[in-house]
Amino acid sequence: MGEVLLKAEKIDKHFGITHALDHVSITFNKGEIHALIGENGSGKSTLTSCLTGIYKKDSGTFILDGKEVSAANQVDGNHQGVAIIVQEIGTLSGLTVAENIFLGNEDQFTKFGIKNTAAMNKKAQEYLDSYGFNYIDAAKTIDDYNFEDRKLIEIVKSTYFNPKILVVDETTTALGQKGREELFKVMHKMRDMGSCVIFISHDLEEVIEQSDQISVLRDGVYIGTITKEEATTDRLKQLMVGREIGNNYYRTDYGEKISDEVVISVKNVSVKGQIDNLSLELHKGEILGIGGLSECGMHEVGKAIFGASYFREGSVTLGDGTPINSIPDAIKHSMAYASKDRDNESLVINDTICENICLPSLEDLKKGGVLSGKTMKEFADKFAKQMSTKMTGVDQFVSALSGGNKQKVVLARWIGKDSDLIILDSPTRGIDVKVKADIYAMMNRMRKEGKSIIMISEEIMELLGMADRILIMKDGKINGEFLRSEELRDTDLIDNMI
Amino acid sequence: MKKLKQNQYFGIILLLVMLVAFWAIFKLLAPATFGSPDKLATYMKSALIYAVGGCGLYFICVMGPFDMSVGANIVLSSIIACNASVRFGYLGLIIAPILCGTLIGLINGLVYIKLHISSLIVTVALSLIYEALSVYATNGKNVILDIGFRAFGDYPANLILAVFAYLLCAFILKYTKVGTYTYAIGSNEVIAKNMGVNVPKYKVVAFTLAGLFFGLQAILTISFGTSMTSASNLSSMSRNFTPLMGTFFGLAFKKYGHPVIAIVIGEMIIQLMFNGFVALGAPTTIQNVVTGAALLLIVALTTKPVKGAVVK
Amino acid sequence: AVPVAAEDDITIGVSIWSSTDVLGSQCKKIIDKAADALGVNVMYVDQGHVSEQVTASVEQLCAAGCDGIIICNSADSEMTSAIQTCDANSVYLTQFFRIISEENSPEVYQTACNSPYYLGAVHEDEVTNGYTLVNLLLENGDRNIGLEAWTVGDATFQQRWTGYKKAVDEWNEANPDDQATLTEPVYANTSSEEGAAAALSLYNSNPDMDALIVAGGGGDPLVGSIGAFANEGLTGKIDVVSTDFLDDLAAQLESGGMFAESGGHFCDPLFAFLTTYNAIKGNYVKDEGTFGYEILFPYLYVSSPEDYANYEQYFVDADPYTDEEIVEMAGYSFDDLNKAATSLSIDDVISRHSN
Amino acid sequence: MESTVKKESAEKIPFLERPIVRTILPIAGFVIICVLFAILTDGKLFKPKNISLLLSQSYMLLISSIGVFMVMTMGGLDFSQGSMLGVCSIVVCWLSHYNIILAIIGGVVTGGLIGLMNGYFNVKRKITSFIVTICNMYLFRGVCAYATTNSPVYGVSDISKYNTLPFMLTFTIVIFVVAYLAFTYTGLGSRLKAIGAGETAARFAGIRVERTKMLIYMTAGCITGLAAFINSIKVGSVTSTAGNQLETQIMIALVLGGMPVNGGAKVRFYNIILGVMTYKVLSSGLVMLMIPTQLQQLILGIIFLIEVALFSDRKTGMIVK
Ligand SMILES: Nc1ncnc2c1ncn2[C@@H]1O[C@H](COP(=O)(O)OP(=O)(O)OP(=O)(O)O)[C@@H](O)[C@H]1O
Ligand SMILES: Nc1ncnc2c1ncn2[C@@H]1O[C@H](COP(=O)(O)OP(=O)(O)OP(=O)(O)O)[C@@H](O)[C@H]1O
Ligand SMILES: [Mg+2]
Ligand SMILES: [Mg+2]
Repeated sequence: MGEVLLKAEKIDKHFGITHALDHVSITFNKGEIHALIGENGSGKSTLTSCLTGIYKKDSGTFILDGKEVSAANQVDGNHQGVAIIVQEIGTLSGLTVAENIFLGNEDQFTKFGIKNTAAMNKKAQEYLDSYGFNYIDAAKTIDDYNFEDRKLIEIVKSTYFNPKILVVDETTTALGQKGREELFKVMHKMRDMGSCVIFISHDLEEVIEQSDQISVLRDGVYIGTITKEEATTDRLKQLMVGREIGNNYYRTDYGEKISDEVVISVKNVSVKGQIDNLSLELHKGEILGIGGLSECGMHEVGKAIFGASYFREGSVTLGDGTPINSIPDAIKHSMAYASKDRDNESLVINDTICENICLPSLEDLKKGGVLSGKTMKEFADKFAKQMSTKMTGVDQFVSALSGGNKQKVVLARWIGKDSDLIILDSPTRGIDVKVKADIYAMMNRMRKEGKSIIMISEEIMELLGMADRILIMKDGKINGEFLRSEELRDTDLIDNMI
Repeated sequence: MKKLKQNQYFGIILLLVMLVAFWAIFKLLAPATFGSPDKLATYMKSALIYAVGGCGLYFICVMGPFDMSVGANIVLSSIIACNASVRFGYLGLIIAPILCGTLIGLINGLVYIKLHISSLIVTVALSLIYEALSVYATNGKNVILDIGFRAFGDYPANLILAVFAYLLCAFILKYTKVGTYTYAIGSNEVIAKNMGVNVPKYKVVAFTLAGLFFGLQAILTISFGTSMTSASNLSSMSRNFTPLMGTFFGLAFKKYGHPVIAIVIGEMIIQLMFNGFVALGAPTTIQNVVTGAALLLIVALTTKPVKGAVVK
Repeated sequence: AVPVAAEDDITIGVSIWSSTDVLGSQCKKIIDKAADALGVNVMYVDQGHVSEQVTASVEQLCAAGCDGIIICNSADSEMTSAIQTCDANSVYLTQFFRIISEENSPEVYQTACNSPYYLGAVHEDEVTNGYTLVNLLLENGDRNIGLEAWTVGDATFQQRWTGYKKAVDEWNEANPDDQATLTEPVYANTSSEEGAAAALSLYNSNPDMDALIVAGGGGDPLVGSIGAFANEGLTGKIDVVSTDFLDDLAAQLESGGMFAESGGHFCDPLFAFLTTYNAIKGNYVKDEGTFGYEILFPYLYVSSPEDYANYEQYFVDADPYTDEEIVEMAGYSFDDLNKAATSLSIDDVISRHSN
Repeated sequence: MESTVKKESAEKIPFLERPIVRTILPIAGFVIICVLFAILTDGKLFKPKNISLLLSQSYMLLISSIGVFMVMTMGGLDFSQGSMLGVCSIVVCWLSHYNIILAIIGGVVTGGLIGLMNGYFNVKRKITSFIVTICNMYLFRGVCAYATTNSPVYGVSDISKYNTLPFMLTFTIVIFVVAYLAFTYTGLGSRLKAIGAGETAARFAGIRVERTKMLIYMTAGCITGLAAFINSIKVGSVTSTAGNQLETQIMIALVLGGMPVNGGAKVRFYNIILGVMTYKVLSSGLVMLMIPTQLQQLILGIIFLIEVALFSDRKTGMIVK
């Protein structure tokens, strides 16, 4: 065990009623990757946000190398040696790559208030090259680069000054294979330089693989720390949830015969730059899994089928041949879609739970052509409760809900609409095991009721566990189809992804 | 063509083409009475005044907020300038409006930030107040700038001052932190904040800077017009639009870089049209129609509609 | 709490385009003077010549409990609604600077006649005003006349324009071989820099322009135009005439920046005020079905520094009427009042005040 | 730092942020203003005859606010209202010589077309409504001026016979009832709010966002057409200045009524009536105090600031543009 680098002492934090952190004390050592895990809402982000100056802690101290750190904001944090890579996009379009990298640190290039752009670009380029990202041009505006590259630029931005502490908060979920590789390289480099990487992820395999030590939070309370060697996924789950839960929340049945009644058939669908002439069929009562690397176009497939993609070519039809060319079409024919991008596409987060649940069903809720607020409330309440959503009431704003509960609202909406063709894109992304279990159970129930589900997911285990049939995509094309079986191994799928 | 589009001067070329096109049209229609060099020079007299305001407004609009008090600011600053020139001569004429304009900008910014209300509302409410003050500042006479202090109303002084303003604007945008942060906030306030940009502070800075430019415009305005009357019932609002038009050009051509040039040429185009119509002996009332339409089309042509983009 | 008109004493409302611009504040000054002298309350509403605000202003003033209202409306038709409101609230109404045109809007005129509360109008003969100014130019040898107006479609401007055209046409009739021209109007709103721009572009488009009419606009466009010409070194080359007295008119006439000007009509509302006052008092009773009291208010013309020196002494520095005179006039019969108004001239004031 | 502190206090739901308080505040504002001026004017302001006078000043603003209200609910802005009213009034007056019904229809259609133009550039060409509507304000002010160059456009002589309390009142009330029912009991309100709060998400919930937006811009225009009819029968003619500053008045009124400027979930229909009446009481109250107009304006500005400072909702859309 290396020597102590950072001591978090009795960190306490409230958000109004929520006690996000309850006197958490953890020590982090030099030269280690220290994972921080816990259910959603357990306080991981809050802790690290307090450290890096995104939030302000109520009480407690962070001791870094013997002296206290208290960051006013991220840049201030950087100057004190702590950096964070957040989950969301952290770069600003309209600015050049260099301006992004040095945002908030211009002063080093500023003389008498004049900014030396040339020097700044040169410096930025040096850093980019040193990370091996020399194909990125520091002088160009960041808009010229895709999501993946912008993430890499962020990594550079938050590590070029060799912080003593680097926080990586749920970043991997946002990254594709390539991105992850690069990220892990950087993390290891930091470790070898004697810094400490605080690594937050919901992917337990990944966690065990990458980290030396693993600390667990539960409901804002520090549970304990175990070493990589002691760690198994089950052990971690138990620590996180506080009780034994086996692997059995996936469906257990195998070899059930899928009806050959086709309910959706997709023919030669293309979406420029995303899907390339793809055809597939969904059968009644089937769970069709679609997997692949996150840029393989699978997320667009969901949109394309739901009639949401702009400039879609090819045809999407129901069993009876009715074409689906727009979202209203789709909804009218009882299709449902839960997007990967929950906060922007699935939910109007600045609106109430009630409105969010009722929106697609407004017409159905009319009594004699009249829509009354009362009916809406009752309707929303019924299904929110049915999904056991944690809320103060249906008038609560969705923005105040936790990720998992947000997802529950999304599902409540479509169950309320009583859809039988359901497209779920990354249904359990950033959601804890309990909620996960609920969602899987629900999917299974629906399947039994003869509803058909398309599940698009980056989590291989989930695909193996839930799908009757799995399509693996690569470069916008289908690259392998697998039927449900116990013999099926994740490696089989991965081979077809890369 | 693709290649040309890449070129960072594409925007400017486009603008110049339009400028020449408009000039050519009117020149054809009214060869005798329109568009000889000396005439162009007089057209540009008012263009360069409004462009200064346009530069100021650009700082605000590029960040997202708006300023509806431009007119009130210019009226009040011009009056102050005129009164000051009586006592302190040219010194007063220059310093007073700059101070007044900047102060008003600062007040706008502070109220907007502190009250956390839409800048649109704040600046309308404050315009009411500034206008009232302008009445007190004139007590019902129209202040007239003394014949001795009108240098900034004519070449070369007006050109020098205006060009100074343009350069200042371009410089701040390109070579200072303020410029970067202005764009950063415009791009995404939340991220900018997390990156340690003091968003409220730089919003106030932008409003204050804008105020400074309106102060400069006031100097040119009073020098060119040589008199100013107090405004009331938001009549000063009508003064918002000509600078705003320039700003729209700036925003529309932002992606090509060089917004300042866009603003200046934009204002020139507008003045060109005004004088064109006079030269044609056409009723100048349609000038508004054409200006509005032309502006709308130009903005439409320069913005590429992205399917599904959220546009408020 | 606040000095709200008690029920017994008289309150007169003033609906004016602006009580704060140059002409507006002169009007306000003389009205306030009269109000003080007669112990009457006045309240002002600025309506900016925006039709719907003109009608609303009358409603506001009625609501505020005025016994009478004097109004400078922008279009005749507004008066229908204004008169209806006043009838409904039994409030007297008198126009100033304006009169309902019998031929253009006969129905409105009829409404006015039928109303017991519409008292009449004090107005200027704008056609003659325009006619006179242009003739001054023509006699001075100017042949290419530029026309600069303020906002489009303003009633007063329309009439002055008629006058300008009348003069030019008559001249061209009389002198076939020495034609005069008048340009299309260029609108400069009410700001000096727009005035300057308009003047310059008129000059650019008509290089041999030798005279400019600035039809009005509250002074600023005129000042702007003169300033612009001064910058271009055109002072004296182009004869500028207008109908808004400038504060520095003396200097301008001296330097040739201004050629001639008509004005001094800011006393017009005073007579509308006195008419209304008397009607409220019950002294003036309008005959059934007639239009009511009409005063044709004279313009003063100034074309030399000496003229202006007097004007300044007797109209600007001092007021053309003393409190005593106002009180006295308030006692006049309408015919006397009318005589007093129509006879107002610089000499008239001199004769009354120079001693 | 400061901003995070602000965020935290926001979490503690201070008194002013409670939903119930939020709904009460604008009403309270209105009541306070009324009481204040009732006292200052010794109750004059609320004599029966004055109420009717107050109303008659408000009809046009009331009606034209409905359209803008809907546009703002969707997160848009509409500055073309004033010029739009001008142009519509011209059409109404012109057609009134043929047939009054035709005149109304004409006004509505004209407004609708202008609205469509706003919609096209905002929705199809993706230009922010602020820019579009300001350009159109400019453009149609020009049209208005051009049409009135030589003389005002007069309505038919007896047009003002409709200018009576019963007619005006019923006309306005009918429009309001229709608008209210449409907004509240057809799901229109929910849709518009959703669009205002999150366009993309609204789209994924099956709302035809583009079509709805277009429709609303057009409807706003049509409603302004109706306001133009009210204006015409009151004024009887149109001059180049008709409708000047109307857009600003509407905005001030709506905001006084507690309307969040960027629209969204917290919009309430009563914002319209509350706002317009507050604004009108305020402006006519100030006239009665017999203070100089510039002082009136000064006070109006200050009261306006105070009202919005106290009553405007800071929690919706933490980012304030
Ligand atoms: N912005 C906020 N406002 C109010 N409460 C918050 C906020 N962010 C977090 N919380 C509270 O703090 C607790 C911890 O939140 P935090 O984001 O740290 O959870 P987490 O462990 O990061 O969850 P996840 O794994 O989904 O990121 C949450 O349960 C929530 O109750
Ligand atoms: N902006 C906010 N305002 C008020 N409360 C919030 C806010 N954000 C989060 N919360 C509180 O935090 C809780 C969970 O927050 P957070 O999103 O950090 O955890 P989570 O990852 O969503 O948990 P899970 O995904 O398991 O639901 C919510 O139940 C809510 O009460
Ligand atoms: Mg987190
Ligand atoms: Mg979360």
